[in-house]
Amino acid sequence: MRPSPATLFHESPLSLLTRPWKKNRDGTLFYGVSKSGNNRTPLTTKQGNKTMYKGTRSSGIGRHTRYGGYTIQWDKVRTYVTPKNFNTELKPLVSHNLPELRHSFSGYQKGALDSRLYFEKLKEYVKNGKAQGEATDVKCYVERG
Amino acid sequence: MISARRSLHVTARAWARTKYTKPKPKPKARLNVRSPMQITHHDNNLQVTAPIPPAAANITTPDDHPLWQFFADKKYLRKFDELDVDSRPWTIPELRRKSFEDLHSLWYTCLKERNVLARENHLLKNDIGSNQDSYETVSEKIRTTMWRIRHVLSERDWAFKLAQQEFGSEKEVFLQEFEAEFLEAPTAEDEEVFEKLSRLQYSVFGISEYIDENKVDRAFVDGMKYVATLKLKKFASRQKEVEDLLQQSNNSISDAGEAFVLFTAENTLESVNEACDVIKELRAKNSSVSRYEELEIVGGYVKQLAAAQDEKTTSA
Amino acid sequence: MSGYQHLSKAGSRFLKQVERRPKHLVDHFKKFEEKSMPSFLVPSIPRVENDQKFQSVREWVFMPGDRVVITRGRWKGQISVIQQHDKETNGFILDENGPTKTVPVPKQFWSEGQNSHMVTFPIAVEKKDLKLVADIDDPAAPGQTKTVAVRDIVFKGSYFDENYKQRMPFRCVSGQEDLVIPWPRPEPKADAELATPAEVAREQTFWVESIAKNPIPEGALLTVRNPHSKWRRGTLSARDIAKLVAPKMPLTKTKKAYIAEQKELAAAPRRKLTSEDKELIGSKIFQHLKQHL
Amino acid sequence: MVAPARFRTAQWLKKAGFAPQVFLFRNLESGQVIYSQVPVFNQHQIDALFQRPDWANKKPSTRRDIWRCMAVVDLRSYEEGVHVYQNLCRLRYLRDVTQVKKADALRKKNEDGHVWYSAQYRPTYTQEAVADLREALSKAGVAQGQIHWEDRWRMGDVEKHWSPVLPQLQHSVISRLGNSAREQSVIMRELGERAKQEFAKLRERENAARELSV
Repeated sequence: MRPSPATLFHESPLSLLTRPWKKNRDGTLFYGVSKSGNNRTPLTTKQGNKTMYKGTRSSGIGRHTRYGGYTIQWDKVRTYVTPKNFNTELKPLVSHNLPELRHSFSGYQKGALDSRLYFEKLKEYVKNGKAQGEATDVKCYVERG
Repeated sequence: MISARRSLHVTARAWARTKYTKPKPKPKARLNVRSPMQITHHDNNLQVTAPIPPAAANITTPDDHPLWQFFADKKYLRKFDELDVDSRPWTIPELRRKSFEDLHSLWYTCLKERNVLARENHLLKNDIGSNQDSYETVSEKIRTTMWRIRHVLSERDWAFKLAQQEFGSEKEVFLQEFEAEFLEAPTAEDEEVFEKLSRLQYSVFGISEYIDENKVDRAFVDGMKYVATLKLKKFASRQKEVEDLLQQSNNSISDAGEAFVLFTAENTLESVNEACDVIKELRAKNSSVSRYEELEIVGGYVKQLAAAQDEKTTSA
Repeated sequence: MSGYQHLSKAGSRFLKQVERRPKHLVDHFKKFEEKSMPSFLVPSIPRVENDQKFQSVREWVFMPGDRVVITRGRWKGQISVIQQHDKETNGFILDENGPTKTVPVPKQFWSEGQNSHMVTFPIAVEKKDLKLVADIDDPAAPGQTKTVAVRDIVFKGSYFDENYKQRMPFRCVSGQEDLVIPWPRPEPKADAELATPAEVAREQTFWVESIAKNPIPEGALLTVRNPHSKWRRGTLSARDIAKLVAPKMPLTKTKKAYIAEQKELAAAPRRKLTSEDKELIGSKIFQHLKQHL
Repeated sequence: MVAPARFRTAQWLKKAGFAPQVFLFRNLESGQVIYSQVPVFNQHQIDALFQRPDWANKKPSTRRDIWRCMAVVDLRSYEEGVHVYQNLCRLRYLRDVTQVKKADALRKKNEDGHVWYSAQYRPTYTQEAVADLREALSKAGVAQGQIHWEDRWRMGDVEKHWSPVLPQLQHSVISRLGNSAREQSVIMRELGERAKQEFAKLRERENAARELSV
């Protein structure tokens, strides 16, 4: 009997398919790297000793009373204020067909926080009112900040 | 210990009974027997039957149900090719051009979309058990938009605060420049120029065009005086009486009452003239507002004016 | 199968540690990965680490849509068009004229309509094995073009490209730098679902209106910025500084006396060298030299 | 209102001012169901209705926040109400004690062969209660009546399960406007008042009919 050629042994479809020899418990092939994990994870709320407190960042909106009651202090409760005139035209992302706008602050040392720039803009506003800026043009890609 | 009395009571009878003693006759059946209180009884042919499952078909979900906001196009799970992978997050310069209201709306739109994506991602990871990150990538992009919104708002606030600190020294120059331009403008441009003035009074003194939005403070009163003086100066060249008044009052209005009259006068020659007459009357009566009571008195005037305007609009 | 890993960051520190493999073990892991990975998942060219992945156009050099010629291997001389970038391996995936491989795929990974274990995939080609193909004017026959392969490419300057909507460098032929090969035009795509239309995105709705009133409502600021953040340090007033700086120690008696003495010395008038003194010194030196020489 | 600690007769219910109704409460945590003659319940009923507690069918607590009214059955007389209540209790006894195997065979199982559950919740108990209600009503010979369900979902497919057996029975849904969980007692009292009025009307009509015939 002739032995199968050693060079082709690893190339046969069957051996290629069953190449990883580690298997899961149910016999299916295991394609991962390692089967062991680690347990060194952060503590959960249930672990630790009696002094360990790990909240869910969700409580603390009032005080416990005697006899087990709870008074809610409404100024501590989260409130979500929605805009009065909701602009539904704005979507979370911007069209990829629009060049990313850049602001240049040449001449203004502190960039967007520069006070001279602020006065300049204020003057422009007093002069022109609510006039659309340069970058309202879709093709513009650099504008004074 | 059994008490003697009781034991005697029981034992005396026991001893008295022999097997020959006759039992008592049964009592006769009573005629006025009360019918039983409880007459029903459970049936005896009861069967254990199969449970009846609840039917989802009984429920129709309205199209405007609030929970639909957690779904994209009312789909359980969008496919990967239905996801938006091309679009990019908003850039900071683009957001700088948007008003607070717009940014606020955009924030909520982002939040809603991230809720949808988080739901889908959870289903994918937890229910289907996949390790694809497609939903998370889009969500991260939206998150970028969200932090940029916060960045822009914070930056806007800092810019305002820093500028406000430095404005003290700049204010004079700013106002002088404006005054020169304001007085030079020809009569034909009156309307335009007075619009500029109303923008200036908001930008420097914070006086809103709508009288009821204002809070009367030092800046308000100062602004009012400045505007009143400017108005007088503007019309001084056109009418002798106005010029006289301007010269009498030493080129600036310093009394809050007079300033209020001029400030509320319309931007025409006639109404300014009328205001001048009123001021002259006031001066003749020698009634002036003390500097210490300015704020309260002007506050009262503003309230009255707002109430009057309110009445006008409601009656109209 | 149910996972909650995406909801919590528990254990993420250790996962990061696992990803940050020690240098001496990188090769070992790679070998093991190759061994355990089924052949249909093994890329034809090695994967690259995250920090070595190409980011910019200058690194990629060829963009999808470029015609290239393969210069090495079985497909040498084949001209084909780039379909897409393979970001995992920094490679280029070419169209049907490019290299392919046929590998067996286990049934659990089959796609719909597949009825054989053997599947043909296009494989990625490295940048160094490709040369750009361009049509240039033929100097021999004016008015006609000829197709050439460009050996080397250099980038010079930049311009705003309308097609890519960004600044792109000029792609020039090395050695003949006035010859610019234009970037291929990417296929235009309509706006997707989450995209704000360009006009709406660019509409200006904010102006600096006032220096007396804050453009942001006070209630909103708390959600923008945490005033009690531990990273936010207040500014120190002169009083605070005085409190924080240690006071100067009083001087001892000796030191005081020394300082007074020094002052006195400094205040005393300096002796000037008069001509008599010079004479005296000169004569002394003369005497000395006279004795010794 | 305090729940009576023992079985109450039709006369007692009438005298005490209750309507001819039967009440079903379900447990939000476990899905178990309590039957009651009055709009409240207490430990006595729990003891009576859960005679064979085990790990899958624990004896529930009387915590008020985890019990919600599942259905209210309006009947035409107090005797009918008591009869239906007795039937319901008997059916529960059959399921738990005498015909355990038969009842268990009808339940949906998980891969381990236990009653299907998710955390503490076993939906089969509530579904069994719905089936028992149908059985109790049909065997008690209740032709007409009305069931007020907490929602449409719970009653199941009416065409398939209810109409063939009890064609004249009416189904309605308790209004869920506002905070129906908090206002539950008020809602149930209103239902009771309405049922009592209906009952009074019915009696009047019957009396009128009798007089006419006389």
